[in-house]
Amino acid sequence: ACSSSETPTDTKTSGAGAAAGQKGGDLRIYATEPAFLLPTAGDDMPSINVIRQLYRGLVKYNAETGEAEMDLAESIESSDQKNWTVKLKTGYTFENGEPVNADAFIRAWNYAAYSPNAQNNAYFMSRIAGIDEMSSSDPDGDGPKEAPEPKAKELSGLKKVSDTEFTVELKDPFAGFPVTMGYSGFFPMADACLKDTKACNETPIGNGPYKIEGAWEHNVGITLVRSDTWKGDANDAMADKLSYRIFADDNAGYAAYQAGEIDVMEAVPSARYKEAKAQYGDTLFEAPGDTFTYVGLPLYRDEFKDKRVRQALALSIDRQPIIDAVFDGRFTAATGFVSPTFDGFRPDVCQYCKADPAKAKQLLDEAGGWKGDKLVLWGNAGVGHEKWLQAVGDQIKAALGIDYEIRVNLQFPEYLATADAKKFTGPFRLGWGPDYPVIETYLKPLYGTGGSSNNSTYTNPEFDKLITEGDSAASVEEAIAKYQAAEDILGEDMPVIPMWFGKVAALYSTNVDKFVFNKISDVEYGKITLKQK
Amino acid sequence: MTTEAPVKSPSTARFLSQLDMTAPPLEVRNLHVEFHTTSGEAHAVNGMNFVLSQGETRAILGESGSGKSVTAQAIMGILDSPPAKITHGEILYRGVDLLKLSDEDRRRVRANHIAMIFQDALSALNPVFTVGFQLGELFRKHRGMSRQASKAKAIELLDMVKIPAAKQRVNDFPHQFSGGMRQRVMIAMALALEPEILIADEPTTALDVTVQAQVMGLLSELQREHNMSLILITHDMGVVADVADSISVMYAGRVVEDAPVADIYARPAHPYTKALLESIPRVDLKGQELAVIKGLPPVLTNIPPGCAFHPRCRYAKDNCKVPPEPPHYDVDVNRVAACHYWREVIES
Amino acid sequence: MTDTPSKFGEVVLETKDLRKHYPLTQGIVFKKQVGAVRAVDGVNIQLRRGETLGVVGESGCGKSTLARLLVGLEQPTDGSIMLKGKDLSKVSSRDMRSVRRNIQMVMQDPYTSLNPRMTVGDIIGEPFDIHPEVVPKKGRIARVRELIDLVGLNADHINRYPHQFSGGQRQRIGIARALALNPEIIVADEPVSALDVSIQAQVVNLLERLQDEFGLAYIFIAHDLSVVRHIADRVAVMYLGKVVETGNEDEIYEHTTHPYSQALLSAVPVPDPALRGLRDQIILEGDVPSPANPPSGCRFRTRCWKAQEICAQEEPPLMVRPGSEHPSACHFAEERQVVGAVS
Amino acid sequence: MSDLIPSATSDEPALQSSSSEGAGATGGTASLWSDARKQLIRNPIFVISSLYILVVSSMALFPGLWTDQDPRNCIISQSRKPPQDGHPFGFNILGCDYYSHAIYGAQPSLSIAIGATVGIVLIGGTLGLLAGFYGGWVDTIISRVVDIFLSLPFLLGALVFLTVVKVQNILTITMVLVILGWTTIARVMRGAVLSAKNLDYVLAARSLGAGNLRIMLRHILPNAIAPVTVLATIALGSFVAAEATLTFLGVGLQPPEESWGIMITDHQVYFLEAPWLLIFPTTLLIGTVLSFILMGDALRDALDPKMR
Amino acid sequence: MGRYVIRRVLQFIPTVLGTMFLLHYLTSLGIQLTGNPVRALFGDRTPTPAMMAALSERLNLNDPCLTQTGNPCIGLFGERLVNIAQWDFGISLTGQREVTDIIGAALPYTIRIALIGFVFEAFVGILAGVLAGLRSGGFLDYFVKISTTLIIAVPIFVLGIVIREFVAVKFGNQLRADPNFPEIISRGFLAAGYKPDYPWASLFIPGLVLGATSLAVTARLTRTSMVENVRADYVRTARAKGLMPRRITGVHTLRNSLIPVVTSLGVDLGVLMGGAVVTETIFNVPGIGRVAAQSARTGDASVVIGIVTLAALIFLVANLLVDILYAVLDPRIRYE
Ligand SMILES: Nc1ncnc2c1ncn2[C@@H]1O[C@H](COP(=O)(O)OP(=O)(O)OP(=O)(O)O)[C@@H](O)[C@H]1O
Ligand SMILES: Nc1ncnc2c1ncn2[C@@H]1O[C@H](COP(=O)(O)OP(=O)(O)OP(=O)(O)O)[C@@H](O)[C@H]1O
Ligand SMILES: [Mg+2]
Ligand SMILES: [Mg+2]
Repeated sequence: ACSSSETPTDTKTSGAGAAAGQKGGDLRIYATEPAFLLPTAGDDMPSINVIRQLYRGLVKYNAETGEAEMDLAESIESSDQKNWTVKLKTGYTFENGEPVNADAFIRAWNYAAYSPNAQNNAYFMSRIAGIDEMSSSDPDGDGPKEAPEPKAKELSGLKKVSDTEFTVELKDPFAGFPVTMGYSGFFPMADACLKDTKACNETPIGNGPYKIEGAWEHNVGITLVRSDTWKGDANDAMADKLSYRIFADDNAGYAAYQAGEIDVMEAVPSARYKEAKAQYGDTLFEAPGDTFTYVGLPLYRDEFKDKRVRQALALSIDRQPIIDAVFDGRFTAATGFVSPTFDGFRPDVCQYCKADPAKAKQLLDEAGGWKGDKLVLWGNAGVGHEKWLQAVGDQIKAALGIDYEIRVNLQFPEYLATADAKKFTGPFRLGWGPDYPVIETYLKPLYGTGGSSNNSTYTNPEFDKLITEGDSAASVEEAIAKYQAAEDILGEDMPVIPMWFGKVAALYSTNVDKFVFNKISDVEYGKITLKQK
Repeated sequence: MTTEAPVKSPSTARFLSQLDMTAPPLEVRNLHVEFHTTSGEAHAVNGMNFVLSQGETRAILGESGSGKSVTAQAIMGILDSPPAKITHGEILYRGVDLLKLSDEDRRRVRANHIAMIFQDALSALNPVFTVGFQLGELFRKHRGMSRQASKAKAIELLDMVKIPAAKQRVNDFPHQFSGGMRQRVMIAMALALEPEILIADEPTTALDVTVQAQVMGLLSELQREHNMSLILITHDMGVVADVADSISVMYAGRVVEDAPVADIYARPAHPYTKALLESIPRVDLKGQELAVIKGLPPVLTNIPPGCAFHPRCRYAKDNCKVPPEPPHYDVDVNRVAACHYWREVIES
Repeated sequence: MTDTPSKFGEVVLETKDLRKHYPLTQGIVFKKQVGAVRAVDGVNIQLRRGETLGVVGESGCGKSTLARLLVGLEQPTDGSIMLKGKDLSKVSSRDMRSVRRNIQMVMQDPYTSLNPRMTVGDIIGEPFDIHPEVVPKKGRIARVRELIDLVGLNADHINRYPHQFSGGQRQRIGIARALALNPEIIVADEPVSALDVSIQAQVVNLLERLQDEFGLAYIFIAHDLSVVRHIADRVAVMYLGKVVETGNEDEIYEHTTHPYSQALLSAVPVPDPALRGLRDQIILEGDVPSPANPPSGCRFRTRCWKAQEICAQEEPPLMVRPGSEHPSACHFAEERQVVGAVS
Repeated sequence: MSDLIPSATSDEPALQSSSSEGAGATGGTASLWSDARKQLIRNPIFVISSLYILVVSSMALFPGLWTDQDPRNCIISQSRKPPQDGHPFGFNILGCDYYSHAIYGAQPSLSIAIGATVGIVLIGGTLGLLAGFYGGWVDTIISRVVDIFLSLPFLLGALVFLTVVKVQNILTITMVLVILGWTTIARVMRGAVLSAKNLDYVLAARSLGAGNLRIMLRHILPNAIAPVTVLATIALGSFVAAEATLTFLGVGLQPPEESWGIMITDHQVYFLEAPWLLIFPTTLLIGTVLSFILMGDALRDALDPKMR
Repeated sequence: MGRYVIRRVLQFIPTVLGTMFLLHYLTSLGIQLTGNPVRALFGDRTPTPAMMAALSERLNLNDPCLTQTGNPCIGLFGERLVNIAQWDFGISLTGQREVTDIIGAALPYTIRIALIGFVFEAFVGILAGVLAGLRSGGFLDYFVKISTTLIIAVPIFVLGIVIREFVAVKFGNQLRADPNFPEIISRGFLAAGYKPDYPWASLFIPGLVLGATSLAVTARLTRTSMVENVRADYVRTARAKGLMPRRITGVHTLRNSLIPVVTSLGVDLGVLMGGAVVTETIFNVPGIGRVAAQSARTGDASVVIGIVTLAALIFLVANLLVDILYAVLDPRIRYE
């Protein structure tokens, strides 16, 4: 999940075709400062955008269809969806000459999972058996006692078979396992890299189509040049050079684009969208996205316990005018709980996700009317949520006659702490981005009992059961059917009010010959070709 | 002091050729100066007249605000204008009207021909430059001397005004000198280019009597040595009595009495002069009650019509209260008084 | 000072060996005293009822410091001030206020000594705010008007601000303020030196008139020896924090014995051109030494034409010496007529 | 306060010298305020800026006088419509009437500015007065504290304070402005008091037996107030601008509060598409800041005899 | 003079300690009031306690005093001082880099932009001030007065954005369309923000924006100071000495008028270094101001504290130097 304090904006969709253009040129890319360039640590979009060019993993996503394809893996197979065997292609090396073998993956995953290493992507290892022994918690919270050393330093679920083969044992069956392997958190790492992660973070030792030139110039830029050790698809490195220029403010980035200093800007500042569309319509790439914005409902509060109240609230909101007014139409109004770009998406799952004030009023009356005080709408501070929340509040007030107020004074850290502590007193805005291209990524963490981001505290045994069945289904198709059944339950229970999904709006310059967008893994910078002079 | 060959530009030469060395060094005729203020035009000088002859010491005497300094600055050509404006009159230096000269010529007259000493030497010296720099500057800018030569000159000047250890002190800043020494530095600066005329604007008012005696002694000594004409501006009748040859008494921007020094003290011809003399206590006499000039000096934006002194005058009659102001009556040779009733005054 | 019988009343103010040293400190964290400016260094004076004591001396000799000590603006470093027989250092702070009422001050500069934000009435009435016991609240305005009238101003001007008055008028306001508490003593620190000659006489006359009317005693500080001669009954000549000669007006001006006093008097210009070049002028060399580092022995010796070895070693006490009738602090005190003397 | 109040701090030498002048030396001083008043009403700049401020203050105090629309009454379909009949400033993003927004926006902006100014004058004034009056260790301590607060760069300091308190409302922003702004007043006040405390009339009051309190309140304060007034006026303007800048940095007022700062920040990105959304609040804001600064300038000129 | 310098340096120590304590206390209080900032790193995914603990330890956020609201955390402050004395300002929350590295990388940019702003401010400001001061009440005086007031009145971010969009982008694009136009101007000086290819030229406009406010202040201060000095007695003396008007202005008046200006410029250099928050954000200059603003928003306490400490230090040092400079320029102080 990419945690975003911003209004979820854009991300992925399939891009243009893959007909090979000409190689060469310097592709100048708008970027924001990555947190890390270590695959095990970088979990934010800016980091991943760079890591994907420096490193490659077992699986990649097809640039056109988004489908998972083997990359460094020869095959990933399982009979029970619990024990997986990974076979590797040979001949791949890291930049320093080390081979990309089973050890390269095992050592990276162990490093990520070991809690004292405090790697952000530890979370992704949590399906692998033995993860619980890799972490230990402080017995007295923040108290004086230090947390003891975890029991194990290696995941018991990872077994090397040979240099080109290893096995993975999961805690619970999960049919989507191979598909998730395209995520950058699962990329391999060189031994030299782990020996000095600090240095490796600054000058990564990758195994991908590009390598770093010089070192990471923090807050200024990162320059990648084509790697000569890359044995994979030669078309993965079309431009000679990828120059990421780091911006702190997207308006500044947009100005640089306008001044012709940038070739690709993957996210147009939302307020400049209309202007950009008018001015650069020809080089504006648009596609549906997968970031999800919702208004969570605090089910731990009495006034939200009745599902008719929740349905009524959802029915009072008319999304499209808000999207048009506040976001220049840059979102797709949500009609369900999973992204339209995903396999298994169905339109109109949520029958309460369209405006019907009359029905809303009726449902509320049936539920015995509104029992709370003023409706408090929560949002985190400083990023403009108040605007659309105000519109939402106005619509609820108009439909149901419930007066509202807006609380948008908490900065994101504290806002999240409030969420963790279940202290929201009314509907709260939150966003969600998928971790892997399986619709489960939108369901279990958000609505599963005890889910990592189940801020509404929704719990429904039937929903949980369907998810578990889906996880251990024999095929992805079967799994999707189960997940869809679970989504239907949400459509009735309405633990949250889905608002909208992002839309990708990426700008590229007239220097760009072919722009390539991958609906799963975002802009394929390596595959973009430049007009040759 | 030896003078190096002055750098003479053609225009300087032209200016020098205009001078009439037989004319008196300085003559001021019917000078009028106004200040533009928020409350109207202040008539600071209203028809100032006097003649300064060769080697003479002329005292200009008057109360605070009577226009003494303004007159001096007008002669030097250093009035701030705006707000000041010379509306009338002539200032003749050796027969040449300074007011008609070009700025450049006017500038050359300063320090070279006419120099000036100010009352408050501490603020009149630039606090951030050494005394040597400020003295030497004159030689460098007017005589084109080198830094070193001008410094030697500066030391010579400090010696001349009897500043001990001149060699060392030439590198000191003004604030490191005592009041008397500062005033002597000012004198040195004024005399540096050997001007013909020196204007001293209350040179000793800020000093103690013992120091005043030193400075006045030095000043008259140097005046004699250099055969300068001196305009001594003061309000101290004692100092004047000691050094002046003739006196112009000013009241409200106008000379009310102009006479040789002995005559004025013995037989004042203007009621203002007379009252002034009666109102000062004397150290050599244990006097009775002091005479008082009633009332206040006039406000310069609103000078009484007729004789400006009439509201305070015990001789005033009706004709004093209406324009025109009393003319300068010839009381004696070299002696004038601007009072209709000067005879009564002189006799009482 | 000798207790010669006097036409004046009893002694109202007396100082005994009064000293004020301003410490000179050095050091960065811990300041240590490295010396002192001996602004007033052992001054003994006496003032009788109805008498005027003139204090003269060059700039920096400690006249103002003495004045400030007398009115309690500064605490003496040493020595004592006896006000009507009471030692001020021993008076309890509660009594101090009422004792202090007896001695008031007139400042030098009439332009800065009046608060520009207060009306004349407020300024003259302020003493009553501070000492409410003097005049009952009801009577105050009347009393203020009375005072204004007394110093020769128009009582209708009570609500005007100081800037609406001329220098001389302002000085009268200052005098009225000093008179408000009915003091017996007024310390006037150069009350006329900021005034024009024509105005100066008005104020001097006023002070004399008030003295006659109320039997006030004045300490009259000035550097203009002519004014002092005019107004003072007795004169103290100060040099570098010390009184070098004291006596009545005639003794000091006509029979001065201390070389410094002689030089000082001779330097005063006399407004009479007839005397030009005839007066016996003594021109002193050099400047006044720093009070932080006064010369040993006699402080005047560095500028004195009579100085001998003894002057450097022994400080001459202020006492009556043979051949003269008034005290003088010179080993070689000798009468010499300088004022009006025609040599 | 790097970007914002340097006008105040750096002009200080001039101010201080004016204060010593104002408090003493010249005879003209006395008439300081009355002369100043005379000069001010004849100064067109002063008159115009006061009128402007009067207008803006009336918006803040009585918004009802200027508009009868509720700024919170929005029709989302009107989003970003240009100025038109009945809606002279057009509509904002949410389709709210922008004119009434601008009117109601005056209040938070001015409340913060006035509150902060009162705060700095009270705190800075008091501490400056104490430091200047008592001298010695009181002065040492206060001066060091002033140094400490002065060394915090204004915007960075505000960022730190506001991210610490987390709550960004009129009160906290005012407080932060006070915390970072009081030092300038304290310094000027201290300077003014130092030059006032040894003036003759203060000594005169002392010799009459006046106590410290009386001397401070009746004699020193009224004469030290002129430079403080000038500085406070200028600071007032700077604070109006500071509120907007803090909002731009994301630590300013939070909606649904409506301040000019919020209006400018929210709409700066639309300035090509819907320029009026930026122009109206910016003009109002700049006008206010300008008026206060010009007013302070005029006051300074009027109160400082040397500037005439 | 030497004594004076030593005294100023000694006075400097408590101020620095006080400033650092103030910052320390503020950030501690921030954590005490709003909880462990590590939590925010995980966004909408709740981290496991083990992860939280591991990160908190690494970031030195596990001191128990940070959970007691109001506790000044003296112990932690002591540790911090010891660390700072060893040039260790801790590590950042996001990215976990050494704060000293972050500052070290960012500082050169800030120094550059501050220098540009400073030179601009000093030259143009003084020139405008002198011209206005010489003819006080004249047209130029009014012009300088109005334009400087306007600059001060416009919030710097509005100014910055307008200049970026209209000068750098709109106007720049026109120039860039012309291939014959020198690139250093069209792509360097008129870049839309900091551009690594033109490390100095592209900082020119940001520098001007940064220096604008100070420029206005400098111009006004110079003017005031000039107006005061053109009527000074010693200027009158210089005139009486028959000096050329140019020398009277250039040497006698200016030298004295510049004393307060030079000292205020010195302080400005410190202010500029710490005041680049807005300008750096708008023009994407990777200097300490931009980093600080970003870090403050993410609650990255050690970075903010490091930068603000640095800015405060620079400011204090600038002040110290200014005081000494003042003594050098004004002999009346030097010989006290
Ligand atoms: N710059 C000025 N602006 C307005 N009025 C001025 C200015 N300079 C001088 N005056 C006025 O001109 C009048 C004469 O001043 P001047 O300095 O000549 O007096 P003075 O006789 O030298 O007095 P003093 O004995 O006090 O030096 C005074 O009333 C003064 O107020
Ligand atoms: N507060 C002070 N601290 C240190 N030294 C002081 C202080 N006040 C006065 N002095 C010094 O004490 C000496 C005497 O000063 P005082 O003001 O009494 O002289 P004065 O005789 O009144 O001189 P003037 O005629 O100039 O008024 C001077 O050297 C002065 O510098
Ligand atoms: Mg004069
Ligand atoms: Mg004195």
